[in-house]
Amino acid sequence: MTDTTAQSALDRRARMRTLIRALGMLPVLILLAIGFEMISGRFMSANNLSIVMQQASINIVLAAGMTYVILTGGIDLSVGSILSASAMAALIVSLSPEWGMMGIPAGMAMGLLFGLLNGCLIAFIGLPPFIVTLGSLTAVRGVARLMGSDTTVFNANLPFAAMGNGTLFGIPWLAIIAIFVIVVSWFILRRTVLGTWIYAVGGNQEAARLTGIKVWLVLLFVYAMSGFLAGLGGVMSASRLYAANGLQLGQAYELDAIAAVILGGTSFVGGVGSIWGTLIGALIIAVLSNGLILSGVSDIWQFIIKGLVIIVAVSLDRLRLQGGART
Amino acid sequence: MTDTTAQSALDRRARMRTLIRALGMLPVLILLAIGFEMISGRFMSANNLSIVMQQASINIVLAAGMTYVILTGGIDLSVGSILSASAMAALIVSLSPEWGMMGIPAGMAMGLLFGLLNGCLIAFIGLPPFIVTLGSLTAVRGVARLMGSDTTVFNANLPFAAMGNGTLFGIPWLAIIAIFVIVVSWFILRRTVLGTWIYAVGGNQEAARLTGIKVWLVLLFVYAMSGFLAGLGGVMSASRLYAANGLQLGQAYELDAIAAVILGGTSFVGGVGSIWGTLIGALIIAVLSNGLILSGVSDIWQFIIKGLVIIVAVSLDRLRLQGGART
Amino acid sequence: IEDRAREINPNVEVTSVSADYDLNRQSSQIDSFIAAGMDIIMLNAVDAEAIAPAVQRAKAAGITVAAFDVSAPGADVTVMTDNVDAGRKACQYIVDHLNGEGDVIIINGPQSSSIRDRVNGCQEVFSAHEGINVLSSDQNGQGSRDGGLNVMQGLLTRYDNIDAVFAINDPTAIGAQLAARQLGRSEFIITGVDGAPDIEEALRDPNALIKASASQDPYVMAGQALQLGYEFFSGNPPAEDTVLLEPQLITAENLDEYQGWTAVR
Amino acid sequence: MMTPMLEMRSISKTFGAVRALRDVSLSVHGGEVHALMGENGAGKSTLMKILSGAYVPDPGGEVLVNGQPMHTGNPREARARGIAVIYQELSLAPNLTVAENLFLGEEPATAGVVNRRQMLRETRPILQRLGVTFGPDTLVGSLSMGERQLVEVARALGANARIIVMDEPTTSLSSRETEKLFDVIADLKAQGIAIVYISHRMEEIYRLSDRCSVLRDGTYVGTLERENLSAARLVSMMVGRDLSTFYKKEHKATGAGDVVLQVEDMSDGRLIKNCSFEVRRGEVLGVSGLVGSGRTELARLIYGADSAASGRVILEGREVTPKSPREALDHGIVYLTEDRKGLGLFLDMTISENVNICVMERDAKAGLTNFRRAAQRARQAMSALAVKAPSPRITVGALSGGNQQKVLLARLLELDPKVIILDEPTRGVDVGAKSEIYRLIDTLAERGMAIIMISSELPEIIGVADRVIVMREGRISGEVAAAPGSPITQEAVMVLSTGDAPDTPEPAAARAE
Ligand SMILES: Nc1ncnc2c1ncn2[C@@H]1O[C@H](COP(=O)(O)OP(=O)(O)OP(=O)(O)O)[C@@H](O)[C@H]1O
Ligand SMILES: Nc1ncnc2c1ncn2[C@@H]1O[C@H](COP(=O)(O)OP(=O)(O)OP(=O)(O)O)[C@@H](O)[C@H]1O
Ligand SMILES: [Mg+2]
Ligand SMILES: [Mg+2]
Repeated sequence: MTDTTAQSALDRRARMRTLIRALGMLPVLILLAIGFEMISGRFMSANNLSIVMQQASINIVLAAGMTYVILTGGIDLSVGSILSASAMAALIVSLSPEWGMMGIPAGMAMGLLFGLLNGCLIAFIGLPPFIVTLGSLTAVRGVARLMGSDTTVFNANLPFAAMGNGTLFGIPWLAIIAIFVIVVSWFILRRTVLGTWIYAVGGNQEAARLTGIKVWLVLLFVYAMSGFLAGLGGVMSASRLYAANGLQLGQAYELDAIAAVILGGTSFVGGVGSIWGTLIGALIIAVLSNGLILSGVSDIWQFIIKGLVIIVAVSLDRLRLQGGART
Repeated sequence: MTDTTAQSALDRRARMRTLIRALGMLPVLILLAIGFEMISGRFMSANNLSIVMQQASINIVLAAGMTYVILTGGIDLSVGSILSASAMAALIVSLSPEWGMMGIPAGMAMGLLFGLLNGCLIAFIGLPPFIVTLGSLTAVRGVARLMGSDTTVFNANLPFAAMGNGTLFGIPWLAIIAIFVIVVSWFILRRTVLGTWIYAVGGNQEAARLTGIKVWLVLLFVYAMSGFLAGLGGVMSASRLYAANGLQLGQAYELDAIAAVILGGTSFVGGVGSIWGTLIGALIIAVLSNGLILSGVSDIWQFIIKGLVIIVAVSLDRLRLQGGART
Repeated sequence: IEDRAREINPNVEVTSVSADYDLNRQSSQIDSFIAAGMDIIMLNAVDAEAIAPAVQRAKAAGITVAAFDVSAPGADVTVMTDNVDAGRKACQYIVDHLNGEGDVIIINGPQSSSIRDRVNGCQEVFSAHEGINVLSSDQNGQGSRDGGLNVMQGLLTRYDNIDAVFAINDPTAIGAQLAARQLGRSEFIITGVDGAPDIEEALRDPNALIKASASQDPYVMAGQALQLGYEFFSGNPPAEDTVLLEPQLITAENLDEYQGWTAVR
Repeated sequence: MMTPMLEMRSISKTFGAVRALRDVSLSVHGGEVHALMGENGAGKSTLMKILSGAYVPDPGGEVLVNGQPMHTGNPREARARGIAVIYQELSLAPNLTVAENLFLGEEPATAGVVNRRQMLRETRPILQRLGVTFGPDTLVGSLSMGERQLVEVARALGANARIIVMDEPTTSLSSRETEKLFDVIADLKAQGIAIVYISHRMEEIYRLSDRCSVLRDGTYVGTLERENLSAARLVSMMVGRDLSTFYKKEHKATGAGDVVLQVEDMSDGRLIKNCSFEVRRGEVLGVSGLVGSGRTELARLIYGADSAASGRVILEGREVTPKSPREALDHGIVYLTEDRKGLGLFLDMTISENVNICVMERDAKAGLTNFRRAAQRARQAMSALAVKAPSPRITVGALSGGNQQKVLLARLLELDPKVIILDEPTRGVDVGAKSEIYRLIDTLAERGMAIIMISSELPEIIGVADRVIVMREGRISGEVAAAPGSPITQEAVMVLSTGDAPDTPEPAAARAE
């Protein structure tokens, strides 16, 4: 009797601990929000919060894909380039009169394709993810430029413009898509067999192989997913901007996505982390960018403050947890 | 008797294997050189080879620093920003009439300072290297811009211009510096106690701690070294360009440096790799950039080909080794 | 460029590279071109001053350097838009529109010399009119739609009333307009610089907030630079080694006369 | 009485909510082998890690070396005070050579430059003393578990310590290496060095220890002098139960079942050469051999974990020859790895997830995890194997070694296999758990499973197996079977594994080809 009570108490405590770890950065997010509200007096307005969500949305989607990859102990540097190529594809297709709406699936298919290519190289030949995705960072960027012959492609009458600029009950569609991606990712990671496999591969790849897990399938899936979500990000970006540019769009987005994942407590060595942490990490980055503009901080100082806040945020987290895990 | 012979034969074979692994990419480098020579007919000219060395030199120096860091299982994303800040410091000091030559130590000191800051955060608070150096990537970039008030600093009469443009017996000074850095790094890594410690920390950080190795010292050293070499890179860049720019200089250099290290066979998990590999990796990157221009390949296709060559290069290496090590 | 080069010499071999705004890279590229034995380098300098040593090296190797868009000290010929004038023109339009009184914003961009010139030109105009109050000029729109949109969203939240916005280039201007649309704000006008194809479309829209753009014409610019460079290479140095193309302010009214970048010539 | 060389007074240690040690004291004299006993998770390793400076104890306790208090929580200081520890969880850098590992942190150097030659020179005699076959230049990553353990021992010897702690040094060692180690220990004793010896093997404790202290659930229970040492007393002190409840296998000479698994002519092109054998239904086949003789390699070939150069695996008359672990699992062949942390468990995942990971796919509906079924399986497995953990949601990394081993076993049993290959199944497992594992093996055999058990512990192999094949240098050098009335003898196995018998060819010649 006492045993079971003690048991469930322990259970609850363990669950609490996971939750705290996942929400590790939530206090930082809240502090930042309060700080910016006090400085600018406008941060907390419904209007601005919706702007923040919207600005965060693309990074959330990319970071969700990156979470899968980093959970397996890998990395995907090519998301920015894939986003750019997908946005180009979406826009080019959208320009055709009848098939305009097909731009959405076209962009996502483009992303999926590149993701699968990455995945094949990593899963079947066993190449190091960093090098493969660094290669595709460069090569896909070239493809994106090629697609638009190095010009900006734009479409003022974008058929799916509502996606980028419309709202549903006052919530921007972009934000809804991002939240949807997070929820689906949570479901995949926590409720499906595949999700457990992803954690297992990240935790100990050789053990996973010896356990009979199809490691190649897991790796293929995570890189395909990352590419697919980068494609979705490309469509979102296209719908928001009515334009895409092979050279500039998506430059260095991979760093923001990785930062969101790591800020969210996911470990680089793989196997540890949660998608909710990623959401919070991405929101912190967006709140910082928006809040600093709102507070009238100059561009240069925005750089310095952003860098410092990121470092301070993880320091706080580390001091709180007192854990020594190396990521 | 037979035992010792068998033993030393085994020893020799093991040493051969290390050597082959270290030189893994040398065939790729040679193939590329031959290929470009055949296409362009000018690649192998002494003049062009000296240009390639010169172009590679800054990346070699950065990649040498990165090798230390990656050998311990860490990463340093901030080298590009540190390079920029150091170049700014070197130029600003060089503008003062009497102290012009002091620009060299000033730039290197600047790099060392930022490297030490990174190192302290990682060694003493135990923060994850990726986040710390991502933070300083951003913050140091801000500092670099601040130093020049966001303008390009320019000094047509740079006192140490010879360093960037002069030669010694026909070999550019920049290349000599780069080779010197590689040789010194080889010495540190292979011949000193500290070098063994670096490998030990990368191989098994916990074991290193238990044997009484000052892990903090090792971590502090590698990040300080990486920062210092980035500072040297900044001085080299300043001496070559007579100018520095806080915003643009050094953007995405970290990716090239990491690519050189990983192409060179150093593993991301730490503990495995050699500085010679890094040298070859950096040369491959430089040869690719130079050779493609020489061959008259258009810019867009340069991107695509570069990306593909990187991937193909590691695939060849992987197929040759048949090793399954994940990096 | 390539088209024009073929006009001059059908057997020309053209290699183009982009420097990604990186001085070191551009410097290396010029070295590679020198090694490749090129005849003419058409240079869109990353930095107007700092590229000088590389230009010197090229010239020492007997290569003709033709700078376009951005000046390059020591180049044999230079063809560029007068960026200060572009800023001046775009902002004069604002001043005229506001009758010399109002709150304005400058959305800055990555600090290259041409952008700095535009901002300087603009500020010159603004400071000449006491009624103009510059609310913000230190935010970086990255020179892209994306950056312009994000920055403008913040600025719109921060300031309840804005009378006019000067964006350092057209993508930034369009981004700013997108932000305004989303937030349902329309109390101000926007001007930009470039005259890119997408701004033509925007200007055509009667509801557009973007009212004017000081155009430059990369096609003409590069073509002319090449022409001059070729002449220089053939031994006919032009009378003046620097040609400043005067930007032309395009608005909805004169849009039809504007040739645009993509027009067939 | 003289001051003890080492004295630990009222040491406590808590990990978060877990109290690993409560007010434990221990004193060890020079020239004494002091055994430390206790169940898995009793806190033995934790106590020793406090001694070595790996953990900082809770305030209140103190450690005295030669009567002088020592600053705790600093490995360097502990080392300087002459303390060397052979850790249970091997703490070697796999990317470095044996010699480099031996001198890690204490490299012979002039002005910071490593003197490699001196390192090699000083390493050789130590390795010779332990009678190992690998050289000082070998990469540790390429050694087998047992060989790595010997490297750890060598490191402690090389440190010239006055106090040496050996935390389960023999778990992967076979009898020959163990004998060598015991000789070394006797030497050390004679030199007046104090030795703390932790082991779950009773015979070792009887042979070596001068005194034996017992821990239970993090508390100190008592110390027995050599003359009072008896299995019954030790066990009752350790678990608070009587020895008679422990399982002892009585040999029922089975061998009547049909052949389930046949391995023919297995070679991997490197070490393993032409290995053939068969296992019958309900039979326990022991695999013995020296460290590095290739038992693990052979098992991995059969399981499809490594690719074989030649050879076939025939299961119930059909050739299956798995090319991947997954195929082996699908055919009902499972393998329990000897390296449970490195190759077995997912340390960051929960007990439940670790137990269910293989069967998850089968239980799932449309790819969704069946949490109810998983929880049920985890609960059943935990009670069937007596896994001591507060909840199935605890991460496996926080369990003691023995309990981790049971979790790993539970995972395999969920698959309901036909053939089960156990590689050192009782590695680092306490007496109680060991007897439970033996009982389990026997029940499995009774249920008709074919069991291959690799073990370095001779008494264990003889006690459990019906038949033993012995490996030497990658070949099967012979077979010993138990007949009614004539059980397998240690000598018979030893002769086959070392090749010392007169009629076998000389080992060097065998290697030369
Ligand atoms: N790093 C840690 N974090 C949390 N709990 C720990 C840690 N290390 C050990 N423990 C707990 O402390 C207790 C004692 O563990 P310890 O490893 O000392 O046992 P042991 O007596 O050495 O067991 P074994 O015979 O299995 O090696 C166990 O309950 C274990 O779960
Ligand atoms: N991962 C590896 N890479 C290279 N060689 C290895 C590896 N693992 C083991 N070996 C070599 O194979 C030989 C046989 O190892 P194996 O693990 O099969 O021995 P074993 O009989 O199981 O011994 P142990 O009792 O030590 O586990 C050893 O000499 C070892 O050096
Ligand atoms: Mg223990
Ligand atoms: Mg083994």
